[in-house]
Amino acid sequence: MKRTGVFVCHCGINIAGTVDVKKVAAELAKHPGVVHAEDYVYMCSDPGQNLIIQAIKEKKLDSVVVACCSPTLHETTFRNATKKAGLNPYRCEIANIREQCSWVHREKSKATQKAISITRGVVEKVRRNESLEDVSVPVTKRALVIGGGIAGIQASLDIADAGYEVILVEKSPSIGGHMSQLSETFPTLDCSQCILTPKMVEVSKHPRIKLMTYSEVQEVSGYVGNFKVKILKKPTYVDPDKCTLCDECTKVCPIVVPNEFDMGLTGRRAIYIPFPQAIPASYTIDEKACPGMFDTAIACGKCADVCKPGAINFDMKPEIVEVDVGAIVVATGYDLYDKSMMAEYGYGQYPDVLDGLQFERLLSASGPTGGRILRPSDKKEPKEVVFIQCVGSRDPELHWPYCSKICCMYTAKHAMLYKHHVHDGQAYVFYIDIRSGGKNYEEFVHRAVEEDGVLYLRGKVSRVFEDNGKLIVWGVDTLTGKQIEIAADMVVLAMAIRPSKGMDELAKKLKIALDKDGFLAEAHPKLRPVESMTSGIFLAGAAQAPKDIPEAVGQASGAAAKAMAILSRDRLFHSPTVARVIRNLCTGCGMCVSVCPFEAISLKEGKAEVNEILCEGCGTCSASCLRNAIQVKNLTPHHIQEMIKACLGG
Amino acid sequence: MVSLDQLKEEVKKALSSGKVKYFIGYENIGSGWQVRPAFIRQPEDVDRLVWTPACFHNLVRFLHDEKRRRAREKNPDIRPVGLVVKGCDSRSINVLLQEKYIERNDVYIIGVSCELTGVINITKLNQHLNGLKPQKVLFGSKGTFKVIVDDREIEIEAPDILADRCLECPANFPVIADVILGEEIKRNPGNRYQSISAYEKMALDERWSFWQQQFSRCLRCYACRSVCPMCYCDECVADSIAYAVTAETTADEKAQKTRWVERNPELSENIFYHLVRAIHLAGRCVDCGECERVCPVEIPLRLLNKKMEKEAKELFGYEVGFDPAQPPLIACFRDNDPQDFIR
Amino acid sequence: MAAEFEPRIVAFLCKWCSSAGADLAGVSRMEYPPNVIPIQVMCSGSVSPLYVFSALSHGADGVLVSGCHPGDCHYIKGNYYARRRLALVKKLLEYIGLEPQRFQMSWVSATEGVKFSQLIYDLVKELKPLGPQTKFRRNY
Amino acid sequence: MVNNVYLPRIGEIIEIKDEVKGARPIKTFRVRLTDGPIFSFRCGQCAMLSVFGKGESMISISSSPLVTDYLQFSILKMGRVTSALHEMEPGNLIGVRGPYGNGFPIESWKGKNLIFIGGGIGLAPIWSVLQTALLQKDDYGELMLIYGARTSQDLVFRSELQQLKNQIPVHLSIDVAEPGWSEFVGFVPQNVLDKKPSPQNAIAITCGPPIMIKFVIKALKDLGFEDDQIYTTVENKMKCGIGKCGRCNIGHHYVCKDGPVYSWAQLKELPQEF
Amino acid sequence: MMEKTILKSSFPQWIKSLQSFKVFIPKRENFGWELSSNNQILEIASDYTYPVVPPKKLIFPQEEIFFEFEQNPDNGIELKEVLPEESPQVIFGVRPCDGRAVEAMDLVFGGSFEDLYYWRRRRQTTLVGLACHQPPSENCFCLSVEGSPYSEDGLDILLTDLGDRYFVKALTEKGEKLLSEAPSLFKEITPKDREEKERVHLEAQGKIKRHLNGARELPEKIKAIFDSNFWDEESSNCLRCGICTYLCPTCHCFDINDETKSLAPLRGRRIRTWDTCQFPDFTMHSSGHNPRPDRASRLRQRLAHKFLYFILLYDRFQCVGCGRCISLCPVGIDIIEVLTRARNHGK
Repeated sequence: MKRTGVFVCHCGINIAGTVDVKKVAAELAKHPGVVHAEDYVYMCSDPGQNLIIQAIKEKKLDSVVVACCSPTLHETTFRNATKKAGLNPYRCEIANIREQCSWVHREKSKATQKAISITRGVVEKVRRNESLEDVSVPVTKRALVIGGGIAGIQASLDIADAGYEVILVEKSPSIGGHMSQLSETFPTLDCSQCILTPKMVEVSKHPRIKLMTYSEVQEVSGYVGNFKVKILKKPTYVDPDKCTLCDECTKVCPIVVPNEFDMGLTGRRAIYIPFPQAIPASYTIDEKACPGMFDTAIACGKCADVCKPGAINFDMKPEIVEVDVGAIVVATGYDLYDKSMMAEYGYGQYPDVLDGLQFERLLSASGPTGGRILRPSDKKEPKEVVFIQCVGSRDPELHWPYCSKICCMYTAKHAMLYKHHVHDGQAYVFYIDIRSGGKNYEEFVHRAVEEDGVLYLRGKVSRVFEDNGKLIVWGVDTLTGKQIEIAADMVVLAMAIRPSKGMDELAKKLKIALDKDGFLAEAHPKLRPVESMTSGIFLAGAAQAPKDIPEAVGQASGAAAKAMAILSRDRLFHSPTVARVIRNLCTGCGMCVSVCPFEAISLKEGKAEVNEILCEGCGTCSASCLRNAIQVKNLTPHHIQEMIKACLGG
Repeated sequence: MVSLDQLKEEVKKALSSGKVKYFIGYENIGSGWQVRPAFIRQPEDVDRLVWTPACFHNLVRFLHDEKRRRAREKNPDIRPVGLVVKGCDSRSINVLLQEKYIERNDVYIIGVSCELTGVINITKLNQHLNGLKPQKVLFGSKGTFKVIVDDREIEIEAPDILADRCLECPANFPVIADVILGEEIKRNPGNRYQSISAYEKMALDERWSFWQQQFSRCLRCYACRSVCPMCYCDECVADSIAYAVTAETTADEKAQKTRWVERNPELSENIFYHLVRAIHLAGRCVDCGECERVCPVEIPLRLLNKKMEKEAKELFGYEVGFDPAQPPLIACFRDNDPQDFIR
Repeated sequence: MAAEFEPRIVAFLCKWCSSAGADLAGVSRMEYPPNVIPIQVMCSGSVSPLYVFSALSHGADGVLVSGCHPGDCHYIKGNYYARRRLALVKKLLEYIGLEPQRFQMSWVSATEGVKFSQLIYDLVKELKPLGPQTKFRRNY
Repeated sequence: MVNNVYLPRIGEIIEIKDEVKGARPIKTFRVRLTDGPIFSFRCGQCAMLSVFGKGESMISISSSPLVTDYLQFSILKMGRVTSALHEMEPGNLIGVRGPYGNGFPIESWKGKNLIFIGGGIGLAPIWSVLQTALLQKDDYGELMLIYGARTSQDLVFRSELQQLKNQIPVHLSIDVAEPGWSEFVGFVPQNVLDKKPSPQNAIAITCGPPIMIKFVIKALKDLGFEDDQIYTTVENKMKCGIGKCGRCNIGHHYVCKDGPVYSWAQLKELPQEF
Repeated sequence: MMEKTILKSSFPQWIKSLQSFKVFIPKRENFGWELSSNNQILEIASDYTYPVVPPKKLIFPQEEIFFEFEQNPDNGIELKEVLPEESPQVIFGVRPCDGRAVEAMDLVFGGSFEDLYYWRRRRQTTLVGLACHQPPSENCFCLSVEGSPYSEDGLDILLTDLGDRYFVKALTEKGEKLLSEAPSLFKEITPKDREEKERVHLEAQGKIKRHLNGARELPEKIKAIFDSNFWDEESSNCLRCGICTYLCPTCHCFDINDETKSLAPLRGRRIRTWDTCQFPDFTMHSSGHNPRPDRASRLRQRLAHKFLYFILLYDRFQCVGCGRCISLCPVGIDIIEVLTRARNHGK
């Protein structure tokens, strides 16, 4: 490239006050290949821009350098001007001689010299710039939402309401998630089912939502706007269209297994409906439980016998459905920390040591006790209940270092509701400190203490053991330093929130990262909290970090909005300054693949290949390549070397 | 003891069964005691093979030639190439696997244990013999070398004439092989970074004057790079004597090729070349010591690579060549990598 | 009497943090010595050791690489790679006998205009007594 | 004082013409020497052109020795130096040293029919002979040009070729058919076989890509040409131009000094290292 | 021609007398012997063998600046020829093989295009040879390539070590000039001196162990097997490094490159550096096509140049039998063995 124009801006006196702009222009005019150099009082003004346009046309410039303010301010301005003159915008570069020169120096001769050096460097850069066009790809206007909890439901509804198709995949037989198990929700104490069920129904009725329950994502390929997803649809052995919900089948089914919905506090049959309001409203045969599913069948077939509509079909096979989507929302939710890790509290050992969700089920009117609080062991009303917070959370040595966030609130709710049920009972809460940041949250905790007399004890419980029908809780009150021993009837543990089981595998399929605690990693903790590091994949709900319902719903709507921003476009455009592989230099060592933060590089037939839509042009790959075989367009090692040379007077 | 007969037997087996395309081992140069890489193509040629303390060459390097040949040929014979490797050499195979330069079944590996010795340094041997000319140099028993001089047999304690790298070897036993000859005997390497400690302790200017002297005599014959099992790039970014150009390469691409190092052998260019080589070998060099051995003007290149090896270990806990599945040193990081040098 | 030696520093600044920090120093009119020539790169992770060597070879008296603080990288982890890679470069350069002051790395965020200007002050102050960098510089 | 053979003279580009555009562009440069008249040379000789700061490249002179105002070079953009040359403009200065090489033995061709067979940029060295023969038309018998390129846009000297058609038979070809192309479609050797130049009292001069030369020679042999009736040029990487740097040799011949012109009779005796 | 003797004890004085010359004398370095102009050394060590880098580097240095170019203010270009300084130099301890090598190189840099840079240095260089009383290396084979441990070709003076003194034979005017710098140190020769010298020469000749038989048959043979796969086999362990050629006293191949110092105004220089036929890019066209694409063709080029092309051009070998390429080859490629096998190939 041989016809560069250099335009030096005075910026009033902002630049010209410290930098001899005439001299900069004059020196640059001598630079080889610079055929035009001039200065002007405000380059960004219309007359200034016109100077550039005119010079490009008259002098047949093939590249332009504007020495002015920071590129963050006017790079676009000048590139547009360049474009107007018929030159590719990437043939225009900015030399920052204001923020990084005139404004920070006083001595005119030195500042001028520095401005010359900077501009020379940029001249050498721009003349090596390629003319580039934005990268563009078409968009499949359909979203995939993974997880049918409240976050997934909300995201699905938002996207579908905006007019796009949604495929909602849920691994269990019904959507609803953990929210459907809850009794009442803090801080308003409204009934969880009551507010959730309408939304579940809306999902099932929505013309643009395709619900796939009892299904799992098996394989994801492609990239933003153009994902290809394989979904495994597990057989339920019951045709939902035929099932009339008569419930005759469960009556004859001889097999009883623990009921997941009731957190094992009750049993269910091998053929079951997860809960009465389940969506889709249909039965499922649990193939792990039903003996009829094994080869050596002692298949009783009783359910099929009693099913009048003939909805039961033992020949149903797993099915793989392939879908194309443009964006993905991951809302896989949470599970509670594995109880076996908590031996010291007797969880799993003593029936009256419960976790928070089990307690929710006891509180729930649809629960095993019909909403009465009774000890699982003897069905007696507990008179002293100890709630322990931070079980497995905030414990970097033994368990997890993070705060599970919702336990303070739900424990307060549990203690409060307990008191509402058992007026003469006493609730104790062991806590480290109370975190009640949230609208009306602090007031809620105060209500528990003040109105319901919940006894908050600051300290940790060291041990829970059974003695004479009582659960002895040993702890320390760290405020008084006293040892505490409580003989309780029931202990409720606020177990740590963990990402739901199997999420690590799903993350691998999606090629999105996990944080150090195993939750999904967001692209930027502050500025891109609902995006994953992979373009086009968004995060919602507790899969990203523990959150309560309003937060999960809020994030879901955020993720939906992000997804819609993609789906609303016919094509996606992307900056063309992306990495390029020089194939004959590439040996396929894969270093670039490992360092790429965006999964934009893959190895194909022993050579690296860049997905230009995913590449953000950061250049980490290029610095890692021992052969300079991968380079960011318009900022290649060659550009840098020539800039160094020119800047240093070479 | 590694049995030469067994080695020959294994090679013969591999060749006559057609399992390997050809086999690279060592043979004597002429009738002397020194050795060179030997390409054995016929089972009946296995008698050329030797295994002596002068087998310092890292034969893994020849896999580059094989790879290039395969790329050139239309219907290449893709059977594995057989190789004799020592502990250090085997680690360079691991690095090539790590960098996907080769696949495991591209190579059939006969590993030999260095047991209590290793390979010799010829300069040390000559000094030790004080002007006498050796006729044969052999492995002795229990960590010694047997040197035949004037039909006399001299026993030399291994550390007296061992190559420096062997004195600092972290694993004198092949870490990857199809067949292993010899026993796995742990030899205590002592201080693995002994050779560089003196230089690390030097004052800055003293160190500079040392390196300045070393680099200023570099001829840029590129023997260091040519012999290196890790220097497999078709075109070296530092200074190319080969351009990876195809018919598709455009004139602009050729014109814009970055020339980091000029062809002149002045100090600045020599330093640039060696700096790039050192940094590019960081986390990849297995300290086979070949670069230093082949240098005709004896620039102590090992000292550079050893320094990088030490820093990789001390700063990042990184060891080279033991695990082909680990990510390359500079393609991974730890959240707590040291950053006390950053302001 | 010869004029006081003025070192020339090549500074590779990442676009999102350090160059923005330098811009902030400008907006806030925080004066610092004009000895530094900024070269904006997308990310500190894109700074190859070759760039550092090349700057020294072409006569830079000092080289600075500056990026986002750990955890703040616009590209999530580029600065972590830079940190590891350039730690090795620094060790190597010092081992060859280059004064440690001549190659430096810093974290400067977009809000740290003060830090940036102070950093340049400090670098220049440290480099002045060393005189011109001739060890790696091309004679021609 | 011995002449310093490595020191170029300064030449000024006085005219540049785009011959071929696109990915493999060709430009024709006319160069005068700033310090005096151009050197005398023989057809087929080359000159070492330099772009200062980029290096040197050996380029065959495409003008006739009978033209003494300038030297003409037609240059395909190929690497570092030729790319830099392509960026130059009239008035720019380059280095020129030469002439180098043996050149065509045109004195011994007097009275003979000359058949010029070129492909792509290979027309350049031929052009010098062709122009000379045209200027001294009485000294030679019939002249004929067979010339081809990949596409019609890749033909060099397009306007000159049109004029040339008025003077001698010109048979053009392109590799694949194009709309509006009325002449031969196919490779140059096929065109040679198609036009069947007679070996009678003839000399064939061929220049182009190695693969083309190979098949042109085969075609000529098929038409009855003897080895010493066929002349071609050889190209190799060169640095010094004077047979010292050691890289352009084919056998003991240094192409820069002893070549680039060979009769097939000579060339087939040499190692095929080009 | 002048024959004298000089006592070794007087040798330092002779050296000191050479004030107007830059004097190179072998110096021991950790990597071997080097021709050093460090004027502390005033004698040739008794255990001196030969310099690792041959004396060619003082006449044909690895880097030669041809000229500097500079853009002047009115955009013209000025070339400043950079010729080697006019300063005479003396090299002591040139082994007869290396002297013969210089003679071979004279042929290359002479001829129709005389190389100014080479000849400037060459004319100012006085080569003081030292006959080998024993072979400097176990791979010496000068006798097989028409040389000898006491060959005078290319030298200005030949010294022969007679124990306490050197037999000094000035072979050229330049040599005689060197003696005339300190005439008093030189003694007339006696018949005994001459006798002893002959004896040393003959003994040395007998100590050379390695031989390349029938070297004059090689040109035909190489031609005959030019296209055979012999070269593939022989080059299979070649690393494609430049040791054999860079350190060969007769190899003269070079590269020419431009280096720029600044762009505005354009300033730079054109330099020559050593190059070698063993590097892949040596012959690579800018299209990527390479007439000598593999190690086999490059090994063949090296040997054919020395034992075929050079003979066709100058009727002499371009190999002087110093054995450096054998001793220094990292993988034991042995030119004697390869050529011997070449000679027997197909037999």
